[in-house]
Amino acid sequence: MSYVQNTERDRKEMLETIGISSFAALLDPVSPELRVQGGLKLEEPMSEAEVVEHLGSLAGKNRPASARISFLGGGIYDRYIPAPVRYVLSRSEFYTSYTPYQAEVSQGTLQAIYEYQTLISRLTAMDSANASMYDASTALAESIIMACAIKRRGRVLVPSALSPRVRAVLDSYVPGKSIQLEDLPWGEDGTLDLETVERKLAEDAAAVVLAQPNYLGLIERAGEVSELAHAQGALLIALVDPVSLAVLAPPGEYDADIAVGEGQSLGIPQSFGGPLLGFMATKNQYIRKCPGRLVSATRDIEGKRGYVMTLQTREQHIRREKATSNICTNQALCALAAAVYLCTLGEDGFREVARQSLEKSHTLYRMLSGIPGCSLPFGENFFSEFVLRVSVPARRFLDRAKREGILAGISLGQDFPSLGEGALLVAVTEKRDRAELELYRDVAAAAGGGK
Amino acid sequence: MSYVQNTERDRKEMLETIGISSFAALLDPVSPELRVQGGLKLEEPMSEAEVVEHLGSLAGKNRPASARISFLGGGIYDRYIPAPVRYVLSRSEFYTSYTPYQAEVSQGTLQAIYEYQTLISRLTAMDSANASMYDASTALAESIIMACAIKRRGRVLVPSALSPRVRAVLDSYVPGKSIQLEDLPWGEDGTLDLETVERKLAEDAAAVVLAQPNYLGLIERAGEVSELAHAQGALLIALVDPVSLAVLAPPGEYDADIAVGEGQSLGIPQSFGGPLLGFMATKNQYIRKCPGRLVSATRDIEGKRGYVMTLQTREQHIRREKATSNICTNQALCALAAAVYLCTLGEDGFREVARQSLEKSHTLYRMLSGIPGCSLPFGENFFSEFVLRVSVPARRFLDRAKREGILAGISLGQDFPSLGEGALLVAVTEKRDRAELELYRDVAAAAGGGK
Amino acid sequence: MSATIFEKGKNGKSHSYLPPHDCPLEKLDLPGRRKSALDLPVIGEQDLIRHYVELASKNYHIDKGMYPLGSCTMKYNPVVNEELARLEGFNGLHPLQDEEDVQGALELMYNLQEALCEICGMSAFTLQPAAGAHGELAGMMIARDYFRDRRENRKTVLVPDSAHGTNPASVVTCGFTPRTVPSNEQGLIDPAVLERETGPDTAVLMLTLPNTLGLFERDIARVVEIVHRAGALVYMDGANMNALLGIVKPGEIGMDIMHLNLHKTFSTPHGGGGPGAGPVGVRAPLEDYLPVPRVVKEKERFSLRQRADKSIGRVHPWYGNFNVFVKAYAYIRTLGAAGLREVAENAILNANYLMKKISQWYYLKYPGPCMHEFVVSGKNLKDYGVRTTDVAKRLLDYGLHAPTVYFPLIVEEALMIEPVETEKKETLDRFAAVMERIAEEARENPSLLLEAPLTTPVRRLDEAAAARSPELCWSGEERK
Amino acid sequence: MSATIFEKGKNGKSHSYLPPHDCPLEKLDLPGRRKSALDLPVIGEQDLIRHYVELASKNYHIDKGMYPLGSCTMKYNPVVNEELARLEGFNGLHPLQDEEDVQGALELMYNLQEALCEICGMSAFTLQPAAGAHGELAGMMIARDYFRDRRENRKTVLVPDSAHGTNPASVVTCGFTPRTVPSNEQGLIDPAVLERETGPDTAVLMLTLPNTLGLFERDIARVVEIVHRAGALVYMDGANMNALLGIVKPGEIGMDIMHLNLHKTFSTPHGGGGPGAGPVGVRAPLEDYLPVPRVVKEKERFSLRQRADKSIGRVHPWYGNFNVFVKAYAYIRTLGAAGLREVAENAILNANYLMKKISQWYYLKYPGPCMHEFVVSGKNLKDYGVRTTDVAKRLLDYGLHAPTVYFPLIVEEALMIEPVETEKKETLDRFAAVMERIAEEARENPSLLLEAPLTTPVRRLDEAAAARSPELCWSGEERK
Ligand SMILES: Cc1ncc(COP(=O)(O)O)c(C=O)c1O
Ligand SMILES: Cc1ncc(COP(=O)(O)O)c(C=O)c1O
Repeated sequence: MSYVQNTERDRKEMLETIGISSFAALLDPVSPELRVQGGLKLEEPMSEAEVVEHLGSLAGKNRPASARISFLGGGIYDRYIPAPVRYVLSRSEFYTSYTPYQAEVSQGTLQAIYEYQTLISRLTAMDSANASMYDASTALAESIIMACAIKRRGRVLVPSALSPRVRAVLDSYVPGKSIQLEDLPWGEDGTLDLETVERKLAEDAAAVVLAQPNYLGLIERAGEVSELAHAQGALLIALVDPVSLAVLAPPGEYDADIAVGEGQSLGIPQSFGGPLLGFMATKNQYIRKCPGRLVSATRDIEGKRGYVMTLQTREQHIRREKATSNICTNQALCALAAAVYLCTLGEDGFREVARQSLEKSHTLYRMLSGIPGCSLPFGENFFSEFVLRVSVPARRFLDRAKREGILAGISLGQDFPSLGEGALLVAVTEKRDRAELELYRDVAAAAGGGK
Repeated sequence: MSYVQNTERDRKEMLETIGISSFAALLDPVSPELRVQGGLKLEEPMSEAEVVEHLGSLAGKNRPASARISFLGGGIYDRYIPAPVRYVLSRSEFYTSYTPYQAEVSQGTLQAIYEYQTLISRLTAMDSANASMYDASTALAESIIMACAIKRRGRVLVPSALSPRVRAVLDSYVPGKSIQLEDLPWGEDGTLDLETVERKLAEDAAAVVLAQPNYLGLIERAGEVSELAHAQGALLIALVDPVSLAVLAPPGEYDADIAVGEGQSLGIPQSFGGPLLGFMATKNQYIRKCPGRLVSATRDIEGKRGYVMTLQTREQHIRREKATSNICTNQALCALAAAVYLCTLGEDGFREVARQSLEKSHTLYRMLSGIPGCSLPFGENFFSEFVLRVSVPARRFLDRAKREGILAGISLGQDFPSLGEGALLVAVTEKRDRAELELYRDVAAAAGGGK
Repeated sequence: MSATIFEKGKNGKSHSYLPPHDCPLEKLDLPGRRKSALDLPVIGEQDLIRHYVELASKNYHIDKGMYPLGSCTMKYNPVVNEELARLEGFNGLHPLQDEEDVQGALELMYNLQEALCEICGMSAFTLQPAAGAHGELAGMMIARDYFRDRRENRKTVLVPDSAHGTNPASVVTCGFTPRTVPSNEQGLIDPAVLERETGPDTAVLMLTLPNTLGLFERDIARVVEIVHRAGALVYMDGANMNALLGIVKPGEIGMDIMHLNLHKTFSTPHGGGGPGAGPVGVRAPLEDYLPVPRVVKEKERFSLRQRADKSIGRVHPWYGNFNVFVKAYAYIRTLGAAGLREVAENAILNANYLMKKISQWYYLKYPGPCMHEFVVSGKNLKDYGVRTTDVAKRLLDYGLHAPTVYFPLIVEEALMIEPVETEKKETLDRFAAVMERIAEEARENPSLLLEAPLTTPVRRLDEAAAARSPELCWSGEERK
Repeated sequence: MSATIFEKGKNGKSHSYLPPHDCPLEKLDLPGRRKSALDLPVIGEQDLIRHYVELASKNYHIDKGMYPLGSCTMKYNPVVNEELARLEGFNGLHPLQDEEDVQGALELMYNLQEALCEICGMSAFTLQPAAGAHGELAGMMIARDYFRDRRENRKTVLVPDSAHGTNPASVVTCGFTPRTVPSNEQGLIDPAVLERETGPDTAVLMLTLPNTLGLFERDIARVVEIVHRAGALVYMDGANMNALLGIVKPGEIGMDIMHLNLHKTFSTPHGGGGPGAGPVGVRAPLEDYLPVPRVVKEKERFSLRQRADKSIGRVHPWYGNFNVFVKAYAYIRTLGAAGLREVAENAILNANYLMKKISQWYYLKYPGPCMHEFVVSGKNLKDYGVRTTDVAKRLLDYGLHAPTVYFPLIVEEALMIEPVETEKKETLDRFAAVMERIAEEARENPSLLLEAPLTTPVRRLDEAAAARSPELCWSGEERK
C-alpha cells in the first residue's frame, strides 16, 4: 500500500538497463549481517479508508479547545482564522514546494516571503525581518546568541516573568555558546524592577531581554528598559506578542535592536503547540549577523524585478561551522499563513483583533474584580492576559469550570510558586463573547470562593 | 459586508467619468414607483466569523447518515470517496471557471469532460456519452423525449419497479411532448414480466425503459427485454446503476440504444440529494439527437490536439426552440468528480467497490433469511439492494434500529402498498463491515418479529 | 497537449482506498455478468494528481482574473462558503433520513426560501430546479397546469427576440409554442407591438429583466398591464437579478413567476459548467402549483410537505442542489439587505463606467444607462477584416477572458460585457485599456487579431472538423 | 512581475471577518500605545485570493512534476494526509489542555515514537525538534550532557567532508569543535584515516548514512568499532533514511543517536521551506537524556512525563510540530512494513537506473551501486564554457526542476540527483532524455544553456547585487 508507481514490468526493465538480474545486487554495499532480519514489526498496512477511520477515531478522542470556551493562552491562543488563510495554504504550489533554491521557478514562494518580511518589519517597526524561525523560544535563543556575537560579551539578562517553557529552551541552547543567563525578577506590580535592571546591567551584559507583554500579561516600561540597556552598551531584545503591536508601541519605537516573537496568533491553528512561527526582526546594521533565510528583491538579466534568497554566506549550507546558525528548514508555510492573515484582515481588521482582545479581557477582569475569593494581584496594566488568584487550588477551580464548559486558564503555581497555588493565567481573545465572560464570572463566583 | 472592492473614491471617479454626479442617475430607467421602498427586510449582515458560527450550528443540528451505519439507498448511496476526488474538486481552476466557451483557455475543463465522456462510454459499453445531465431522473426524461423524437412515436413503456421520485419527474416532463407513459408491472419474482412487455410493445411503442437493477434491487433479463423491444422497432433505454456495471452486463452488451443513470455513487457526497450527476450515453447513430453538451477532440491551426464543445447546433444557445433540449448549465463539476473517482480507484479498485457491495449485501441477506418475522420476498437475484419485509410496520422497525445506531432502510409501503407496510429497501455498500451487518441481524431478530 | 489519462494510466499501479472486504462470498450465482472489458485507467496517485493539476493549469478561472462574460455574472466565489458547504453535517445527509435528523438542513432551505421571497417580492419559492433552464421549465409547467385547471387552452408564449436560448427551448419542452416579440430601436419591448402580439391564445410573456442587452424595460408597467389584461401570466427570467437586488422586487411589479440563478446572482461557483441551482418563485395565486415536497415550518419545527393537490409534481427527485443552497444562503446572510443593495449598485456602476470607456472604441447601439451589463458591437472593425471572434481571441493573449460573443442575436457582432460588482475600478481600467489596444491593433495590424491567440495552451481550434466528425471518446490512439 | 500586495492593497476595501465586539470599553488607560503607522495593506478578498493564486502559479511544486533535489527527498505528499491533519480534533488542541482531553493526540505521538523506534532500531525517540538541523542540535546536546555526566571533557566532533552544512553548524552551536574527516577515493570514510583522527578528545562521529554521495559506508562496522573503542558516540544524520527503510536499522548497527526528517522520509510536505520535524532517537543508555516532556503509556492511558533528571531539558516549548506528526503517522500506518521496504527498494532502484543512464553524458566520480541518490559532475562540460549552474537553469526551460547543485562540496561541479521512489520509470526516462539533450546542447549550442532559463516567470536573477545591497522590505516604491 505504498505510493510507489513502478510496476513489476518497469522494475524488470530497469534492472536490465542497470545490467543486473535482481534487486539484491544493489544492496551489495550493505553487508548481509547489517541488514534487518525478518522485516519490520509494524502494524499491517492500511487502505486510505482505514487510515481515515483510524486517525478520525484518534481525533475523536480529543476535545479541542477551539471548539470550547477557552481562556488558555500562555503562548498559544485560540483566535479566529479567516477562510482565505486556509485557502492559500491548501494550494499545493505552496505546500508541496521546496526551499526556493531555484529562484526562477520559485518566485511565488520568494515574493510571499518578501512580503512576509515586510509585514513583520512594519508590525515591529524594525528595519528588516528574516524568513522565519521554528518558534518564539528558538528565535529568542538565536537572538541571544546573535547579540552575544555582536557584542562579544557573554551575559544576558532575562526576565523571570517569562514563559517557563521558553526559559527551558534557552537553558538548553545557550551553554553551547558559553552564555550566562541572569534573572531579572519582577517587582510588586509584576513588571521589571528598573533598579535591578540597571544594577545587573552595569556588570557588562551583552543584552537585556524584554518580554512585552511579559508572561503575566503585563506591560513593561519598554522605553526605560531600552535606555538603561543602551546606556550600558547592551542590546535590547524584545520578545513581543504580535497582536499586541496593533495597540502597543512596537520594538522599533523604543529602539530595540532585535525583536522576536511567536507568530501563532497570526492565522496558525493551535495544533497542540506546533507548528509555530518564530519571527525575528532587527536593525539593518545587524542583518549580516542574523540567523535564518532572507529574501531580497533584485533584477533579472532583462531588468525585471524578482526575488532571491540573499546573504547566504551567513547560512550553514555555505558557511558550515562558521554560519550564524544551524537553521535550514524553517517555518515557511507558517510565515505564509501569517502574511495571508495580516493581509486578509488588513489594517482595520487587525487593529480590531487587538482591540477586541484588549477590551474583552479587561471586561472580564472588571467582572472578576470584587468577587469574593478572587484576587487580581497585578492590576489593569495588561494587554489581554492576566493573573487571577482564586482561594482554592487552581486545579480544583479549573475542573469545576470545565464542567461548565470553560477552559478557565493555565495554572501558574508549579512554575511560579511565589504566586501561590491558586494562581491562574487567563487569556481572552476576540473569539470570546460577553455571554462567555459572564459564564466565567458566574463560575468564579461559585467556585473561586472555595464553595 | 459585501465583497465589493470599489472604494468611495473609486465610485466618485467612476461617476465623474460617466459624467453624472450621483449614482441615482443610473437608475433613471427604473421609474421610482417600481422601486423597493425602505430596503429589504433581511437579517442583519454577518461577518465571516458569524456566518461560520451560524452555518456550523445548522450543520450541527443534522445527524448525517455518512457518520452512522446507513443502509439507506433508493438512488443515493453512502460510498467511500477517495481523498484525491476532493483535492481535484477544490482546485479553483475547476470550480470557479465557467462553461468552456473560450476553448483555448479552457482546455483543462474540456479535456476533463472528454475523459469523463470516455469513462462513461466504457462503463456502459456505449459509443458515446454526453457531458452530463442534472440527475438520473431528468436524464431519463430527456432520453424518453429523445427516443420519441427518433422514432416519431409517442408511447413509452416504463417499469413500475422504478423509483417513485424518478417516476414523478417523468410525469411532470413528458406531457409537454405529448408522450404517454405506460406501466410495466413486476411479476412474482419482482422483475419484468416478459409477456406483458411483449404485449404492450406490439402497440407501437417508441421505447422500453429498463431499470437495471430495478428499484427493488433486482436484476432484469436485459437481453430478452432488449430483443423484444427491437423486434417491435422500439428503442431500449437502460437506466443503470453505474457501480453495478463493474459486474453486470453493461447496456452496450444487450444492445441498448440509450443508457442513462445516476452518477452520485461515483465520488459525489450524498448532500441531502443534490447536486447529482445524470449520465447519458448512446449509439453514435443517435448522437445528433442527444441533449446536452458534447466535447470532441480536434486540432488547432498548428495541428496540435485540443478539445472543443461540438455539435452545438443541437443546443439551445444556437438552435433555441429547435434545440434537442433546454439544458444549459449542467453538472460539470460532478462529472469531474466521477472521472477522478473512477481514475483514482482504477480498474481493480472500482471492481472491488462493486464486488464488496454485492457480497456484503448478499451476506446481510443471508444473515436475515430464516430470522422469524423477516421475509425476503424476491430472492437472491439482486445486486446490492434488496427488499426486506418485517412483521411490524416499517416505521416502528426503523425507529428501533435507529436507537441501535442503524439507519436500516427505506420504507416502501407508502409508494408501493402492494408490498405491505413492513416492506423496506435495504442498501449495502462497501462501507459497511461484517460487525455492522451482524448488528443489523441482531436488531432484526429482536425487532423484526414485532417483539 | 496533455496526454489523456488513459495513456498515462496504461498498465499502471494504483493505491488502495477501500475499506477491507470482510464478507467475501465464494458462491454467488449472479445472472448477466459483464463480459466486456471495463478498461479503466490504472494510475498511481501522484500521477493522477499531476494529471489534474496539469489540466487545471490550462483553465481560466475567477481566482485568476476578470471574467466579463455577459449574462453569466461571473462574480467572486467566497472561499468560506466552499468550506461551509463541505461540512459533513450538510454533505453527509441522505435525503430520506428522518426529518428530526435533518432539521438544520430544512431550516437552511426554509430560511433561504424566505430570503428569496423577500428579495424578489414573491409569495413562495421552490428550490428544486437544478439550473436556470430547469427553473424556466418548472415555471412553464406551473403556467401549463394553471391554465389547465382554469380550462383555458392557451398555447403561445411570447418571447422577446433578445431572450436567452433557454427561454424558447424551455417553452417548447413544456409543450407551448414560442412566438418571438421583436425589440424596438431602444432594444426594449414596444408596448404597441406587444399589444398586437398578445391574444386569447397567449399563456405567458417570458421576459428577461433587465433584458439581455442589460437594459431595464422602461415600459414594464405597461407591459405587465397588457399581458395581465389578456389573462396571461408574466414570467421573469431572473438570471440578471444581480442588477435589481434591493432596487426592484419583481413580485411587486407584476411578475407572476420567476426563476433565479443562484450560481449567478448569489455567488455560487459555476464549476466549469455546473452544478447551479434555479429556484422558482411565484405570486400567491400560483403557490399551490409549486413542486413537492415543500419545506414548511410549524412551531420551530421544519418538515417536508409531500402533497399539494395542484402541484406540478417533481422536477427533481429530491430537493434540488442542496450543496449550492448552502453557499447561496451563507452569501445572503453575509451581505444582508445593505450588502445586496451594494452588489446591485456596484454592478450597475461598473457596467456604466466600462460602457462609457469601451464605447469610445466599439460601436454602441443602445446607449445607456445600462444596468449590470451592456452590449457593444465589433462591426466597426469589419473594415479591417476583423470580426468579434478575433477580438475575443486576442483578449486571451492579454491574459484576460473574453466577453460573451454573438449574443444577443439582435446585435451584429455582439460583445456582451458584464463586469460584475466584485471587480474594482482598477481592474476595469486595465480591461478597458486592453480593449482600446486591441481596437488599435485591429486598425494597425489586424493579423495580430486574426492569428490570436498565440500565448494560450492551444491555438485556435478547428470546430468545424469536430462537428463534421466528432471524436467524443478516446479510442486508444490519436486520430489523424 | 507581480505587483506586491502592498501596491495592490493601497487604500482598498476589505471584507469583515471577526466576531462581533460586544464588550467595548470607553475608558482604558493603557501605557505605551503605538504611535507609528501599522501600514498593513487593505485589499478585497477577491484581489487577495488572486494575488496568492498569481504567486502560486510561479512556483514549481511536487504536484506539477519531478523534483530531483538530492538530499531533499521530494516525494509525493499524499493528499489524504493533508485532510487528516486539518481535522479539528487535532488542529484545535491547546498544548496545556488536560491530558484526559488530548488522549488521541498523545496516542498518536506515542504510536509514532514506537514506530520510529522499530524502523530505526532505537530505544526511544523524542518528537520535539522542529527540523533536521534542530534534531542534530538536540542530538549534540544529548552527547554533551552525556559526557558531562561522565565527567569526560571531550570537545571534538568528527564530521566527514561530505556532510551537510547543518552538521558542522549544529556541532558548533552546541559548543563542540568540528573536525573534518576526508573521504577516500570511493567517497567513503577510510577506517585508517578515522582511526588516526579519533582520540580521547573525540566526543562524536557525526555520520550521514547513506552519505550525501548516496553511498552506503561499506566499512560501517569497522567505523563504529573504532569510535566506540575510543569511548565516543556515533551520531547518524538520518535525513537519508529513505534508502534504509526495512533494510537497515541504524540502532542495530551501532548508531547511538540519530535524527530523522519526517519531511523527507515520511512524506510530509516541505511547505516551501518548512515546517518539518526532526525526531531524535537514541539507544538505551542515552534514553534519559531525551528532552522533556515525553509521552508515556500506562495501562491504555497516555500522559506527558515532565521530569527526567538527566534530560537536556527542552528544545521546543511544547511537543514539536504536531501537525507534521499526523501526516507522518498516517503515512507509516498506510504503508506498514512492506510498504516502507518498497519505498527503500524503489528509491534505490530508481537512483541506480537514473545513474546508469545519466552517467553516459555526465561524469560519474563514484560508480555505484548507489543507494537513493547519486552525484555526477558537470565538469566534462566545462570545455564548452558551461557550468553546472547552466545545466540546472536549462532544465527549468524544459519544465523540470533542477537537481541540487554544488553540493556535496567534494565533487567539482556537482549535480546531486535523488529521484525518490514515487517517480515511475517513464518519468525518469523523460528526465534522462532531457539531461542527454542538454549535454548535447552544451556541445552544440552552449549559449542555450548560458542564457537559460528563457521560459520562466523571470530570467536569471542578479544574486550578487542583492547580496551587495539587500532589499528585504518593501519601502513603497521600486528601487532602481
Ligand atoms: C438570461 C439567462 N437566462 C437563462 C439562463 C440559463 O440558466 P442555466 O444555465 O442555469 O440553465 C442563463 C444562463 O446561461 C441566462 O444568462
Ligand atoms: C543530509 C541532511 N542533513 C540534514 C539536513 C537538515 O535538515 P533540515 O533542513 O530539516 O533542518 C538536510 C536537509 O536539508 C539533509 O539533507
